[in-house]
Amino acid sequence: MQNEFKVGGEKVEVTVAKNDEIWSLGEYSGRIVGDGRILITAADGQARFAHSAKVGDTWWVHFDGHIFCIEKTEPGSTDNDSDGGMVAPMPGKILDVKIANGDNVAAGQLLLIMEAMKMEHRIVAPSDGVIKQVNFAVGDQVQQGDVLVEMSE
Amino acid sequence: MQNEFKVGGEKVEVTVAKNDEIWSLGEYSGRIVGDGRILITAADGQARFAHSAKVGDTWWVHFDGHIFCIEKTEPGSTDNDSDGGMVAPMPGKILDVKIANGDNVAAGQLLLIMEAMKMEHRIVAPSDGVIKQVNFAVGDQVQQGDVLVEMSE
Amino acid sequence: MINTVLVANRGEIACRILRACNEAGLNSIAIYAPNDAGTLFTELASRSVRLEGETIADTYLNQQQILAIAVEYGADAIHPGFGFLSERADFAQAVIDAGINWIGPAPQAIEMMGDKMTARMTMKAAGVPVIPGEEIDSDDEAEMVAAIVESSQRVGYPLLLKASSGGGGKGMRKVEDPDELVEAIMSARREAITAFGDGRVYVERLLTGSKHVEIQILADKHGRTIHLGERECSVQRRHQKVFEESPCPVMTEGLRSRMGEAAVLAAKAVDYVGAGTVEFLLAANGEFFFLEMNTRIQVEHPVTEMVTGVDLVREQLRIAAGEPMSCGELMMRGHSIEVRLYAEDASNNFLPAIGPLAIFRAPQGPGIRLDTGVREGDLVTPNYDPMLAKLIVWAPSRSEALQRMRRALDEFVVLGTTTNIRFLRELCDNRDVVSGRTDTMLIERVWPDGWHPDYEETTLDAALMAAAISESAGLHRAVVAQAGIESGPTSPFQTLNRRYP
Amino acid sequence: MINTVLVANRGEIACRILRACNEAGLNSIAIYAPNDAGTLFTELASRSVRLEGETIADTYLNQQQILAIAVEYGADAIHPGFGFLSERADFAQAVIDAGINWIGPAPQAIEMMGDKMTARMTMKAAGVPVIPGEEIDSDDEAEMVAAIVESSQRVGYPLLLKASSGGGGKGMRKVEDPDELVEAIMSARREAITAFGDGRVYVERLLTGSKHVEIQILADKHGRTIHLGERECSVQRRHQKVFEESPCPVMTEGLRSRMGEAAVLAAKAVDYVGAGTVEFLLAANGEFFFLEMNTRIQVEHPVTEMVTGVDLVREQLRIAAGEPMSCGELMMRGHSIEVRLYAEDASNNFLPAIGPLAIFRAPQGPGIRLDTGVREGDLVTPNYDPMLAKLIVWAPSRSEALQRMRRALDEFVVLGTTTNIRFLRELCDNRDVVSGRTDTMLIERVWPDGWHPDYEETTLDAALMAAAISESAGLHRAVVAQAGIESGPTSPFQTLNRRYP
Repeated sequence: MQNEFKVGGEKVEVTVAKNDEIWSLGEYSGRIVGDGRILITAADGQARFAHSAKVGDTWWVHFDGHIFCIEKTEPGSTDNDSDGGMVAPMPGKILDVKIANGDNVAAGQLLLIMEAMKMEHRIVAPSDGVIKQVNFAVGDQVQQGDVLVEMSE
Repeated sequence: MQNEFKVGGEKVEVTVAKNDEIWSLGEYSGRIVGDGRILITAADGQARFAHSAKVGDTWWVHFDGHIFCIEKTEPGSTDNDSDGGMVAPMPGKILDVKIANGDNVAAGQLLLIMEAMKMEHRIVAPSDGVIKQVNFAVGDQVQQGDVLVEMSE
Repeated sequence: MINTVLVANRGEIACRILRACNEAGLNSIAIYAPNDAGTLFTELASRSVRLEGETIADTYLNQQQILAIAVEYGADAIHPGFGFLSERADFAQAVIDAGINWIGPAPQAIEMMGDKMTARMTMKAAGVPVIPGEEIDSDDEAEMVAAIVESSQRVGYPLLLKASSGGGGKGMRKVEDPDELVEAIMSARREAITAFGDGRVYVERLLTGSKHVEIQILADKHGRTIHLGERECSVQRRHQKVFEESPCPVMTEGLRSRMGEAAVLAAKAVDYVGAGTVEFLLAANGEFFFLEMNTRIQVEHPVTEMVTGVDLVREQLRIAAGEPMSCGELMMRGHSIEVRLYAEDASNNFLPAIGPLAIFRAPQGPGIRLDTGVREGDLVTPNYDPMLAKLIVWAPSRSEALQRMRRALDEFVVLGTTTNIRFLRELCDNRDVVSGRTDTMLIERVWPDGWHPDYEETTLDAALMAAAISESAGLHRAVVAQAGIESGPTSPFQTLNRRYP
Repeated sequence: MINTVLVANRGEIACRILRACNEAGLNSIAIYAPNDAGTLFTELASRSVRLEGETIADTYLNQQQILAIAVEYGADAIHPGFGFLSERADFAQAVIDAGINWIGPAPQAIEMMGDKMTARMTMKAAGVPVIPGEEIDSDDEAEMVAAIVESSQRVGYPLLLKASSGGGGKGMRKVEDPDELVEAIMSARREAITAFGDGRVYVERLLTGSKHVEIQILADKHGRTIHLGERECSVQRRHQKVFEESPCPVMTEGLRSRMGEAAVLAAKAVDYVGAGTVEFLLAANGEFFFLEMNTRIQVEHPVTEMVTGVDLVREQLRIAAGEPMSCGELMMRGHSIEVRLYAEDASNNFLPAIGPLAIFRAPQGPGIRLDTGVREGDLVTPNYDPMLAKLIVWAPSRSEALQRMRRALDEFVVLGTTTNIRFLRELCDNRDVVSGRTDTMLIERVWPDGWHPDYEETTLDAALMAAAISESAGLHRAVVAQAGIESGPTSPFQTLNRRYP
């Protein structure tokens, strides 16, 4: 079966075949042994357990001590990341806004400060660009997923 | 909602009412707080957690350190226990058969010996009666749930 | 030097050993029967290899298959755990002959301690006190009966007949009245022949009201043999321990050093290497007598680890690799108690139970250790011993350890399979357990007609309500579908004897 | 006498205290904010009472509401845990005024140690060594600047400006160059006013390359004040500890008794009662200096419990009840390490993370203790501190403890919320951590550009395959439906400072 994923910003296609209870991909084989536990066997016969859980569209996978967030995407979908839209990673409150609509900003420049989880977070420009829209003012409550600032490069 | 259960050989009817997220029964109230966790509050306001899990038709409930096996029965069903049918509680092997069809037996009399889980088990007559049918012979493998001996009182 | 350890066992003790290998930086190989696929211990090894076969004889007791796997995957040591092949001198020899390290004593030591009569004679010769009694020289039925009848007059009543190859209570008969003696000898002999293929029986005085106290010993290949204090394991049902603790509540410094010296003497008498346990009966008057030596790691080893701070399994690995043991002076601190979690119906003569572990919620917090081979969702099957896990607590004092054990058992929720948790919990409240007046007959004495749970009617009412809410709300349907096996308490069964796998 | 303890806290420390109450046979009351309903600690109390309100200020910091609950439900003692109200002298006073036992030191001791400049002066007067530096007497901006500029010449550079009411790094400024001094003073003062409503700032020498070493003390109401050895907590990120151990790897008998004596002196100087911690900086040359005293139980108290065998929370309960502490002579054994499990992205400046704990599989086995407030299925929300649990190991030696910690972290699987588990695991392999050459700048020194996970391409390949199998087989759909909250690593955020709740 063919699956399209996104991991670390890159798209990957992964096709696994199933024969009896054994899944295979190239020299690897895999077997589901329990709820969220998959035994992955490498070409040399070395087998290790992977753990997986899906949250939203993302598969969280633990393998060999590392954790990967692997997003399931629909085949053929286009990359719909907004160009530089900065999204609140968690609910919180805007403490300070350092820029205004139309400002030119340099990569790394401080745009706004937000408080969440008892901490202050600096939101900085990921690249050089122009501020298209600042969506919140000082004191505003923001929800997880809210786009705080829109930028064009 | 009305439920019919069997516990300790006796039938019980339990009717619980639901209002918002709170279930009630007489002076008790209950609230589901997680997967298999129910907070039961007594009349005096004292609240304790019950844990429940269903296996087959039986609810296993842990409350205040005690465990109860509460069998769900269909309303109006008749008691379909065979009269004195002795059922193998686990797979095993018959080691010895001490009785034959038609024998009169007294309560507590040894009927057969079975091996299971590395142990020998004595199957004894639960009451005085007559052996109707011995279903297995020495050396037979038996499965969980097999009726070993049928008796009439 | 050891690089790769094959663990020839399963369940909680396999987990224990595999984790010790991981910590020691050693590669490990788990072997598992097909019906153990996917269980916890198979996840903890560097490599898990499936055994072929259906029965225990074909899998965990299959010496050839296990040795072949060891050779194929490059194991240079084998740890047998307890039970299974751990006390099989022939297997130890085969391992050594294959050029692989045997993590345990030499086959000769296993053999000498494995035959109870030989062990008794060896100990007597070494000056270790044994139970008043007499070895019987003959294997001929008529001669044996005559010899036992004669010696019974010297030994006195009540007495105990024991099979020389015995274990787990098989071939053992209590005799209170001289009139019953001959019949008891014949019966013990028959049972011993059936169970062990060896009908030799000998006679010992029955010491009532005594404690089962055992001494943990460690011996390395550099000539050092030490003891690590005692464990009391008096509380038993059907000759199997359920509640173990260290230190023994009535132990004194003087008695400990005398028993410890006797245990070290016993170990030296058979040139013992590795971890072992010398079991004694401790009479009410303070006299102690050699019972037997277990030439392997024991189920209850954690209580010694908790009070002494020594990692016994890690020391076994060191000793097998030819290193000196790492522990220094004996430094006992606080009190530790272990209870064994069995899948069994304590209210029905401890009949083993099976079923799914629909909920398995372990207790947590300071001073608690759970050595488990199972986890939520596993199925308890009739294929193996019903011991699922061991719950161990440590606290600064015995009374605090008992308080902690009560708290831990109160937190422990296992549903879907009948277990002895409630029995263990009530055991912790028993007057004699609380005061430390435990002896090997405690359970029979306290519950002569068997144990039954005792609860208020309102507790059942609340449970019924919980069931009604669960049913009405459709909770936990998933477990139903997953469980392919019925479970529940049963009734007309009475359990006789257990044979250790 | 105490009968009923109200625990004015949540999460793992509430669990810890409630279990101690259960073991002591005390009734307990948990209080919980609406968003904590159904979490673990609410199950461990004899009675759980819901707080009204949405914010922390309305719930766990709401003195009136908490006191009202204590009175209504008959609590005769309040345990504040750490954070929240634990170092609020006014709350301690209010509790005492309500006729309820305060499980902690007298309000006066909290007050004297809460103000850093006062604490510094008190310690100096008592003969406890303090960091070279000077208190500044004035609250007036101009006078303060002038005084600091003057004393900076005596203190020397680099120096550290500290807010007298400071905590968690707020109002603290490192100054390397005299030219930066005035600006730094103004900035520190502004921040301190904003954060604490108190602009007083003083000056200390910045001691680079030093270790954070703290001494646990216990004092009862019978005049006994003892120390329980040290903890080293040098490894910190953003002034918060992540890796703590006891003993300190460079500790000597002599240094321990000198630091222990200084800590006991510090405690006695404020008539301390209960459990407390005196924090020191330990310079590379073996000199040590008073840093501050924490007048409560500390997050990292378990490592002391593991090596000393003393149950600190249980002793707190005894002391508050007026009993003498139960512990005898200091008897340290083996080595213990604690790591803090945070929901945070260690590869992005330790930005806190949220999400469901879709899988939370804790490590098990000997020598491991997990103090957790969460369990599988819980949601990590932005409402509270992101510390989820503490993983503590004990082993006979430091190298074995590190091996055990590695093994435990390898077994620990948390999915659905980003945590620092991998970071902690790699920390255990760091050369300086392995050798014990830890100091307070370790994380910045080892990862000057931030930490990033390092893995083989084949590891990602295997993970992708696992995801593909999971997706194709439709595994674990249930979690998706339950999770109402998105989670995952983020990018353009940089985190500044944390305030402890």
